[in-house]
Amino acid sequence: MSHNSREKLRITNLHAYYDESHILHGIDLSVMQGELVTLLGRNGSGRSTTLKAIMNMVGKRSGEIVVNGQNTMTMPAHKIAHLGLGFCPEERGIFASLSVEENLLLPPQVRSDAMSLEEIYAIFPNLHERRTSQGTRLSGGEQQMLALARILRSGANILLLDEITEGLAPVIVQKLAEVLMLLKSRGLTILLVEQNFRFAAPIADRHYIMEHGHIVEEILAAELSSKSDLLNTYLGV
Amino acid sequence: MRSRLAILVLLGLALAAPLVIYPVFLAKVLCFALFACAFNLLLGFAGLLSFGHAVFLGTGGYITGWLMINSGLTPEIAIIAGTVAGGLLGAVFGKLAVKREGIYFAMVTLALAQLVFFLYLQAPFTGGEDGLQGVPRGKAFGLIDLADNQTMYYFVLAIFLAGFWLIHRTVHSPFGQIMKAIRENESRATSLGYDVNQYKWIAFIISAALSALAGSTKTLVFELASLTDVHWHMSGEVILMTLVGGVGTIIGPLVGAGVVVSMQNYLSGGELGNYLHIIMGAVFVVCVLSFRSGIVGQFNKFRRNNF
Amino acid sequence: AATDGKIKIGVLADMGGTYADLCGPGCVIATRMAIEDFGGKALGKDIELVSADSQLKPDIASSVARKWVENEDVDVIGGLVSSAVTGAVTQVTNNSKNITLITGSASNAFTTSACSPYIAHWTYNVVALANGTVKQMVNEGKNKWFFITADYAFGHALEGVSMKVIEANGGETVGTVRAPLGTTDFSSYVLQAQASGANVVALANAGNDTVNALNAAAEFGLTDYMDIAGLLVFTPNAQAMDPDTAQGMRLTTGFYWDMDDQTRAWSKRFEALHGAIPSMAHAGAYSATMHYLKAVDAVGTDDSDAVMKQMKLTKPDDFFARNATLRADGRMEHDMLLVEIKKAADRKNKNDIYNIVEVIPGNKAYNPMLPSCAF
Amino acid sequence: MATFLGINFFALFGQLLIGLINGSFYALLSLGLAIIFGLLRIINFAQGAMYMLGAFVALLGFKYIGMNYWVALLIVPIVVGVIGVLIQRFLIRPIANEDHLYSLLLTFGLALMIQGLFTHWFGSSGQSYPVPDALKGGVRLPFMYLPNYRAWIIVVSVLVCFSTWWMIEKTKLGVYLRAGTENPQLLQAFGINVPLIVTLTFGFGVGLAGFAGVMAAPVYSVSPDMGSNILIIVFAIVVIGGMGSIGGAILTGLGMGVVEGLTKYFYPEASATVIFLVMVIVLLIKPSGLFGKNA
Amino acid sequence: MSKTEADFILSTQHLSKGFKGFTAVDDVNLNVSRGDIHALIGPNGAGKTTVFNLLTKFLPPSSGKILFNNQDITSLDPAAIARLGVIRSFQISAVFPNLSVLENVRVALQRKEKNSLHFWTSERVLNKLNDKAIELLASVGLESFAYSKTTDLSYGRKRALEIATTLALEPELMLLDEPTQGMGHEDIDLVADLIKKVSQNRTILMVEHNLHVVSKLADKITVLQRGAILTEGDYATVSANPQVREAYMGTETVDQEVSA
Ligand SMILES: Nc1ncnc2c1ncn2[C@@H]1O[C@H](COP(=O)(O)OP(=O)(O)OP(=O)(O)O)[C@@H](O)[C@H]1O
Ligand SMILES: Nc1ncnc2c1ncn2[C@@H]1O[C@H](COP(=O)(O)OP(=O)(O)OP(=O)(O)O)[C@@H](O)[C@H]1O
Ligand SMILES: [Mg+2]
Ligand SMILES: [Mg+2]
Repeated sequence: MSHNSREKLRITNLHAYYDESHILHGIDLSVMQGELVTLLGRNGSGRSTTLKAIMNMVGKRSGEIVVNGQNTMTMPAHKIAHLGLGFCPEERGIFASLSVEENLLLPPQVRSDAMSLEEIYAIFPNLHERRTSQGTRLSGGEQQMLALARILRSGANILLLDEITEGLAPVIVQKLAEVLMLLKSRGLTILLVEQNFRFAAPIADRHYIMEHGHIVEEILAAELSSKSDLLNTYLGV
Repeated sequence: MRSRLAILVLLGLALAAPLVIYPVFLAKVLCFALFACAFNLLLGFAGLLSFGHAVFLGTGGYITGWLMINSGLTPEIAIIAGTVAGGLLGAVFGKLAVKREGIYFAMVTLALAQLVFFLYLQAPFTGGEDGLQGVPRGKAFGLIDLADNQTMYYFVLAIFLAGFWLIHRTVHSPFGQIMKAIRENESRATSLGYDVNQYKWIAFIISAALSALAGSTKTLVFELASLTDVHWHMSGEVILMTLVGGVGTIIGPLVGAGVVVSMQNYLSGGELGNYLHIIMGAVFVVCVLSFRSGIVGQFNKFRRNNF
Repeated sequence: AATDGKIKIGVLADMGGTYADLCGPGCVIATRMAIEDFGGKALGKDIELVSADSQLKPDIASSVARKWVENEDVDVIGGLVSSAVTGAVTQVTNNSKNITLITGSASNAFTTSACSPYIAHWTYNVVALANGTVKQMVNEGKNKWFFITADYAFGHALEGVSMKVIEANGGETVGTVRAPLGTTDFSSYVLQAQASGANVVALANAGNDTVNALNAAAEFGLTDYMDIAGLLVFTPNAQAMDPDTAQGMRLTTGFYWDMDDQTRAWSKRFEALHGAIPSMAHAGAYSATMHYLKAVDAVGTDDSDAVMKQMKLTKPDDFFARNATLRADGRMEHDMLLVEIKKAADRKNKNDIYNIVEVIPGNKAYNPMLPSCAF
Repeated sequence: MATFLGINFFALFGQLLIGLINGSFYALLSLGLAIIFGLLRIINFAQGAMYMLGAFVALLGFKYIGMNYWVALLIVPIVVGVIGVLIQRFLIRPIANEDHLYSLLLTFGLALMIQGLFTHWFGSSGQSYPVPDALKGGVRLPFMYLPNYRAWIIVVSVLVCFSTWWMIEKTKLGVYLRAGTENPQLLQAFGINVPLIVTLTFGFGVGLAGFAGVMAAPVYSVSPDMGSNILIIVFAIVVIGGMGSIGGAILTGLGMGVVEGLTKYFYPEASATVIFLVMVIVLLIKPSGLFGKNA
Repeated sequence: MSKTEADFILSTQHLSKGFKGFTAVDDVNLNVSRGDIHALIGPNGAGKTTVFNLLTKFLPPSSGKILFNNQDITSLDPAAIARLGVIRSFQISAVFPNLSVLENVRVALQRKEKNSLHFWTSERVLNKLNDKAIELLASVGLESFAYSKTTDLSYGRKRALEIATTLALEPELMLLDEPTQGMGHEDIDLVADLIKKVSQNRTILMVEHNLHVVSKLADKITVLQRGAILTEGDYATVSANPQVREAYMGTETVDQEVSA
């Protein structure tokens, strides 16, 4: 296979399991540099699992995952982040025993061009205000902001974002859309899992639709209107 | 229907066993089986690992032993008194312990039990290191002389069946239903208006009382109550029995008690006594590493897969 | 006990615990030596020997004894160290009418408050210990005593008997402290002894407890201005003590391997099998077993009553039992030895530990018989 | 002068000092336990066995290869720590994802095995280990004779405890440790080698027990059950201090030693139970322990 | 505001909560009318969840009073409040995963039976609750799943089950914290319809960020900001308020086609 240098992430025939349950049944996808791609699908279709599998956080995997041209299947989890991957989990994963600022500073910097604390606080003034308080004392929405801010600060240039608009007030959601556009324009690569189609649609370049652990459809941004029926059947939009 | 039959067969075996096997050994197995079942009520059905259950076994034993020696009561009264005492102690410990969960619960029960261990070591009525020796078995209901080992065995069997039935009933009762729910999702149970700690507390008391019942009976069988029954090694042993047999299964603890007691019996009879702790430790390690569902759990799995 | 015409001896001892060196595997060896010396057969059949570890736990001992006599036709149980264990075992054997040969335990209860027609208490007891060591020291003017006592039957008995001896000889007890069996850190007890104003600290304990207590006493400088009396010291313990601390310490024992040719001869044979010189319990186990087997042979049955009657009729007499008789209460009365621990410089080898100071005749050493126990 | 209001101050101070010495061991042992618990949420039941192992390695090293005390103080914790690393790596890690109660049971089994093996090999009677020459003798204080070695125990324990506490609470490593406790998987996804940290921490905690073992060898007799006797008390101390609280473990360890010493003076009968009594009272008033955060 | 006090099933008076010098809820006077679906909205960190926690006593208020049916419940414990009929649902799926769907509902029904501490009677006495349980399951469209294991249900159905369980307690007042969070579109509508349906004869107070759901369901909306009430009213009033638009809604509008 020829390696395309703009291809930041390529997944081939990925299977993943939790204990005995087989969740992903052969996923194929790829994301180019500067692209924003979404994974859509119903609850339980395996989108979060795909992201976790990339980070080697599931029980067992097979297939191939190539990040920046490097196969990561045999890599231990802690090495993967150093390829420039930043993961924002669905359940946010804020550390209760650390303050907001400690949470922010926790992930080691994997790239030198990381966002500074000032930049982060400018985007999320709530976090600045609450920076000394315990991480999990934040409101639901604030925790969501913190989880995202944390990986922006680490300088990762491939972002795996799982339902980041969940529980956020509409104003913030709008602001997030702007932030993602900004990141994209800076050349970051984003793989986004979203329920909120109205949020994802205008900013994404491509969409993959998942069902029962398979990718059942790939839709380009331009095809959205022509394929809206298809979307409807898969997502019930 | 099949299980009815199985129960009848088992019961028949239990009735015939002392004709072939040394009845005191059988009685010992039953006492420990009851103890393990009581323990399993807490671990398997309430999800609470107590590391201090020996204290209830021992308390039952001491109370019954003391009464038999000093009061002239009939054995069944002395046993009931021991059981009640265990239940009361369980009420006190439970109140303190159920506030915590998981490992914390284990540590708290362990430390509380150790407190009582030292009390018993020093209290005059327990006989300290010597224990209570020469506890008379007496006449059950003033009629049945228990001095004969065979009679004693049937008496123990009756007690065991009663205890076992109570455990079975508790698991399959409205109370048991709530316990299950609490195990599944504690905060949801709270939000439905159940006072979770109260349920755990009651389960703890039942378990403690039944453990004491086992201890009381054991004291009569061996005519002796001693510190061994209160020592934390004994708390470990009952965990081992339950683990070997299968946590959360109804008859697992019974099987586990049979296996562990036989093993001890075999080892302590000869010069292998030395190896007892090594082997028990090894069984623990093996069980935890690769045999977590225990004999009965494994057997059930096998049956499900093959039949 | 069923009289099945076959002799089976059970030795119940501490195979791996604190008292293992005093009466553990060694007691089994000594018993086997007796059986072999006897010819291996009694009543025309091979004599069987079984053994088990009491783990020093009364309940384990009790259930093993019960299994032996009820289910495995064991006729006689020997060994037996730790009074708690012995008490539990005799409860079983007295009931089942099986003979018990107590060789390791010290409590005098087995021939007084807990006496029975089926008990033979062989090697020594607390009374003999007190009448040896304590009496002598009080008479030398060591009149203020402080006790560090093992907190179980044996310790209590030893303490009680010793106090009586102290009082009877004009001394006084200024304090006692009870340490659990198996205590390793005696420092706080030693401090209490120090503050008590006594001039003798009595260690009413045994085995490692004695060794540890002595070490702590030395560490905290107690030995500089107080005498230590080890009330019960077995040879392995005496060997384990730092000679600089222990030298000159007096103690009473029922046997010393290096007393005369007879003791040396047996002890060498024992040492070859066991790897260490015998303690008094080892020698006692041999002597008791031999006496029992001779009685069986004489009466031609394994019936306990008949055998016991015969044992009491004939006088035990061997390298261990000197000027001995088995009294009606089951007490085996024999000469005791008051010995002194040798200085390091005086020792010829590692086994050379005592000087014999005095031989105490049995009737002076032991408690008088109670009428109620004269079976 | 020595007594006032019926209190014999000499005896009292003596017991307090002894209490402090015992407290030093409690502190060392509960520190190790708290570290392991803090990071792995495992109650290491084998901690007592590791303490015993430390004493035995020192003793055997002395007997067979003439290893002296000072060398032992350096080598033995490493040896025991490596054993801990192996235990963590090959026995605990495979069940790390199961309920933590299983690792408690596993270490309980290990403790039984190790203690059983040593009893089998060496018998349960204790053996003595000589006090190093440099620390022989003692100083005569107004109220007691303080052996030099016992004074040394206090100084060294306090030093070791404090530096460990500083390392864990005040460095970036400490932040990783705390975060790793809560969500090791995520921390690893951020690029931190959590399994390594976990294994090393376990080794370190166990090594501390080994260290305490060497420290104890010259004063307590070295026997296979020396660990199991002290372990339960240490558990109670950790519960009192608040499980997982490092500073709490140290302070409570020392404090409980002193409380025990006081009890030995005023009411010796209760000295074995007093720590457990304190535990009950603390649980009634503050279930999360003196220094514990409310769960 | 013509309603008298008696019409308010729940009201708070000067309710405040501070955390170490930070005021999360600031002098809130919230009045919930009987029979309403009342929505609590506001920017992140405004104090909505904290208000819920105060109402159910998962947190003690710093000051102020809580009245339920004109009874002061400020000092009651959480279980007691639940028993009065104030039931809260959790954000994460609150079911008993290894019980059957029917049993899930029965656990809730059982509470009124007063036999829950009976460990000596057979669980067969609970069978008489089955009809009622099935009825409740039917009301949320789950009757055909009655005997399945709960883990096997889809996310949306678990939410429905949770609601059925809550209904079994016959709550007078239901508190829902972001009931549609994390849901796919089809589930959102399902749950929204369900809420509408069960709001018959009872009062619902909910926190929700999904404006579509809010606009569709809420009879009244209270907007919180920085712990204090910014404004109240129906959806049209509130969404027209420029302060609300700036602090919370942004430029978002709810277009009717999507909700169809
Ligand atoms: N830790 C786990 N153990 C076992 N099964 C799991 C685990 N996490 C998820 N699953 C199962 O894997 C399947 C896919 O889950 P996943 O979280 O990837 O779905 P999703 O598409 O992200 O949906 P959601 O909207 O719920 O986040 C589901 O059936 C879920 O039950
Ligand atoms: N226990 C606590 N300690 C300190 N601050 C807290 C605590 N709980 C909440 N807060 C703070 O109080 C404020 C209100 O939090 P709350 O959870 O009520 O917000 P919310 O309105 O529910 O927000 P969201 O919509 O994001 O869930 C937040 O700024 C939060 O950081
Ligand atoms: Mg997901
Ligand atoms: Mg909230």
